[in-house]
Parts: sequence; structure tokens; C-alpha cells
Amino acid sequence: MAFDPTVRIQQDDFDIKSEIEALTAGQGNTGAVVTFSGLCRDEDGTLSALELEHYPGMAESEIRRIAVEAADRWPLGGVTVIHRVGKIRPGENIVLVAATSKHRQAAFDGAHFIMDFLKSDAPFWKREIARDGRSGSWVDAKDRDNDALKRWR
Amino acid sequence: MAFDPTVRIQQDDFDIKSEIEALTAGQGNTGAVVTFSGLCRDEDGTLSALELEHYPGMAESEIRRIAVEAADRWPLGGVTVIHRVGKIRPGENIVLVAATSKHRQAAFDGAHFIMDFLKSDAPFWKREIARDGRSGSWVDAKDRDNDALKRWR
Amino acid sequence: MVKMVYFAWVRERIGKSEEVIDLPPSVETVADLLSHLSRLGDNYALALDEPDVIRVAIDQEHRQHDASIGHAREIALFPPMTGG
Amino acid sequence: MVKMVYFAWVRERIGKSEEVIDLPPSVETVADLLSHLSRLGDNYALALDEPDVIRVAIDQEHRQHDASIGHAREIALFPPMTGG
Repeated sequence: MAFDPTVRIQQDDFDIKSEIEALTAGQGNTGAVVTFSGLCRDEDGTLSALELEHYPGMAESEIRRIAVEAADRWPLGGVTVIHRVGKIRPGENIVLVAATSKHRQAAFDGAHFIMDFLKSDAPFWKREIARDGRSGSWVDAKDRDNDALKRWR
Repeated sequence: MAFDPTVRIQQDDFDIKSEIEALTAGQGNTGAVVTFSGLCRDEDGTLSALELEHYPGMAESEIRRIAVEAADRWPLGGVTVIHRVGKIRPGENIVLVAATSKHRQAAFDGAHFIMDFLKSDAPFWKREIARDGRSGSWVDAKDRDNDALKRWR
Repeated sequence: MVKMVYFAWVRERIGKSEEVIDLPPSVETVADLLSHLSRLGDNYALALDEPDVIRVAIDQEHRQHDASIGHAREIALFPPMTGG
Repeated sequence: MVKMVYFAWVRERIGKSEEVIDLPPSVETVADLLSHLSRLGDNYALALDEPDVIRVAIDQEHRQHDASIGHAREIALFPPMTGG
């Protein structure tokens, strides 16, 4: 691997434009940038906010491990992953995965792979805070998130 | 299809952040945004610029046709495609494809599909202007761009 | 009478970006059109030297070489596309 | 002596986010640990009611239930992850 992935866990929002600029600055060989942004949905207007909890230390190291594995599988130029924690309102960003490469195929696959494994391996948990003021319920893990891993085997 | 894709061909650069905001504003059901940005590479420092030519009218309608086909195949919330023309320097943006959906798989597939077919079907041509001042040569189409279409059949 | 438009190196080799031409009745398909044009001069012959490479759009839609020209209003000739 | 850390509804049901506990020598695997904990009180029993669902990390690395605890310094218990 020719680079060190940028991994941040933070309460604040991120700026996708400046993250792309940081990834591509001075990288004359970069022809493709793929970004995935995960947003908080409003669940048909019923959701007031998500509360995001994580395992400090392990969350960063798992994301870094996944990014390094992606860089072993595809010729990536750089990777940035930012995951927000704390209270996140509908419409706000939750997570950013950005991957660069010389060509588009590697950038698409790398970003998609990182996102799929982040879902299943990175220790974050979401709680839904409903608009009717009831204390929230923890989001259940989805079968489709495990199914999504099959494409990479 | 529940939306009208945004398709623009322009000389000016685009701002990926404001394009994402335009796609997601008021769309409480959007949980995933995937963007592809294609950048002008410097070709190991030999390239001064790319000159992008297009077929006005047909370029827009082909991109729109591809976006509509993507929206028929996946449950997309919105699509934006911006392709620049004219002189583009190394490190600058050439093209943006952005797709939104409720879940990430559709957004990844939709953006990837649109980009693969844009490469093969949208009437744009690149000429390389070399740093040594020689008049440029037209870029040849790549076999791998045709190969890339196979995954969608 | 049909409007021809040319792009990229097809345009450069023919030496113009568009023109209106008269097609003889014997020109029925795209392939007929390409061989007709290539007899109009060295510039056309050079541009259409490898006809298999030439992409064709009729009224701004991609067409194969065996397609009928029909009542085309605008026919575009160009190399394989390299956008994106 | 091992530091236990709990997250999400495991943390809520046990009622604490971390603690240091003494493990009897009979606790050799993750599965042993889960059944040991579930006998420590109703809160643990509730949290670990469906042990198959519980994910485990030893020293911040994912481990299966048949993994040996060995010289673990920190063991984390949590539900399936729902980030991203």
C-alpha cells in the first residue's frame, strides 16, 4: 500500500469538497474519485434524530484495517473515511467514504468494499429518537448488510 | 421514474458539494449519495491540457437516456451528470456523476452504470495537448471501456 | 439533401465540421453512405479509410452501419467516443 | 482481572459501560465468559439472554465465541453493529 488512509471519527459535519481536494492535491495520477455519503433519513417524518455510539479506538482501527485491505485488492491512490457520532438529524451526513484511483473501476470497487465492510465490522450503533418524544430504540442490523459482503468473496 | 435527471454540459467547473445539496434537499428518504468525479491526469507530467469536444444536443440526450435507464433498473431518488468541455488542465474536474437512493447498493450501481455507459455512448472526444507544445493527438477509445459494459448485461 | 456533421479527427481529416450534401438514390444504408463519401475526395478517403471504426448517428441517435438512412435530416460521423 | 466494556443495548441492560472483573479459571473461551456473566445477576442475564447475537472483541479485535480468552486485557460485548 502506497498511502496512509485518513480515518476520522467526529461529532462535526464534514465538507466533501475539501476532503476530495485533500485526497487529490498533488496527485497528478488520480483520474477517478468515488465518494459515498450516508445520510440520516427522516423515516417518513417519524424520526427526530439518530444517536450514534461507537467503540473509541477499535472503531478507528477497524476502519483502517478495512481501508488497508481495499488498498491491497485495488490500486487505490488514497482513501478517506469520516464517521460522525453523537446526535444526527434527518438530512445530515452520517458517514463519508472517498476513494481515488487512476481509473474508475478501482475507485468504485474500493469505496463500495470499504462501505460494505464498515457496515458489518466497524463498532458503531445507531439509536432512533422518535419525533413523538419516546426514548429511542436501537436500530437492528440488516440481513442485506451481510448479503452485501458476498460480492467481495 | 420519479424524477427528472439534471444534465449539464458546460465549460465551467462544478461544485460537488452544492450539487449534492441540490440532489438531497427536501428528500427525507435519501440515505445514500454516490458521486464519481473524473479528473484530468497529468500523464507523468507530459500533459499540458485536454481539449474536450462534444456533439451538442446529442450529448445531453444520450446522457439523459442513460440516466433514465439507470432509474428504471434501480430505485434512484435523483441523478446529476455534469460534463465539462473546452480546455481542461491536469488536476481539474472533467465529469461528475451523482446518484442518490434510499440505500447504498442502488446508489453505487446507478452511478457506476451511468458512468460506464457515458464512456461508451455519450458523444465526447478528448484531445491531448502535450507540454512540449506539439499539437495534440486524439485519445484512443479503450478496450476496457467496452469490457466495463459486460457487468451490466 | 441531408446535413452531415463531423467530429474529432473525422472533422479534422475531412476539413469541415458540417455540410449539406445530395445523396444519390443508390445510397440506402450507412455503409453505402460511407463508401459514397470516401469517393468524394482524398480528404474523405483519408477520414473514412477504416470505415469499421467510424461511429454514426442519424438524427442524433446511434446507428449501425447496416441501418437504413431513410428520411434522415442530420447524419453525424465520428470516432469512438472518449468522454468521461 | 480483565476490563469488560459494553456498548449499545448490552451496556443499557447491564447498566454500566465498563467494569473490571475477576474470571475463575474455568472460564477459558468467550462462550464460557458469556455464561459466567449471565449468572452474575438479572441485568446480565437479560443482556446476554440470546448469547448468539452478542458480538465480542478481545483487545479491540473481533473474536468468535469459541475463541480462547487467553491473556485478554480488554473484552468488549456489544450487539451487531449498525453504523454507516
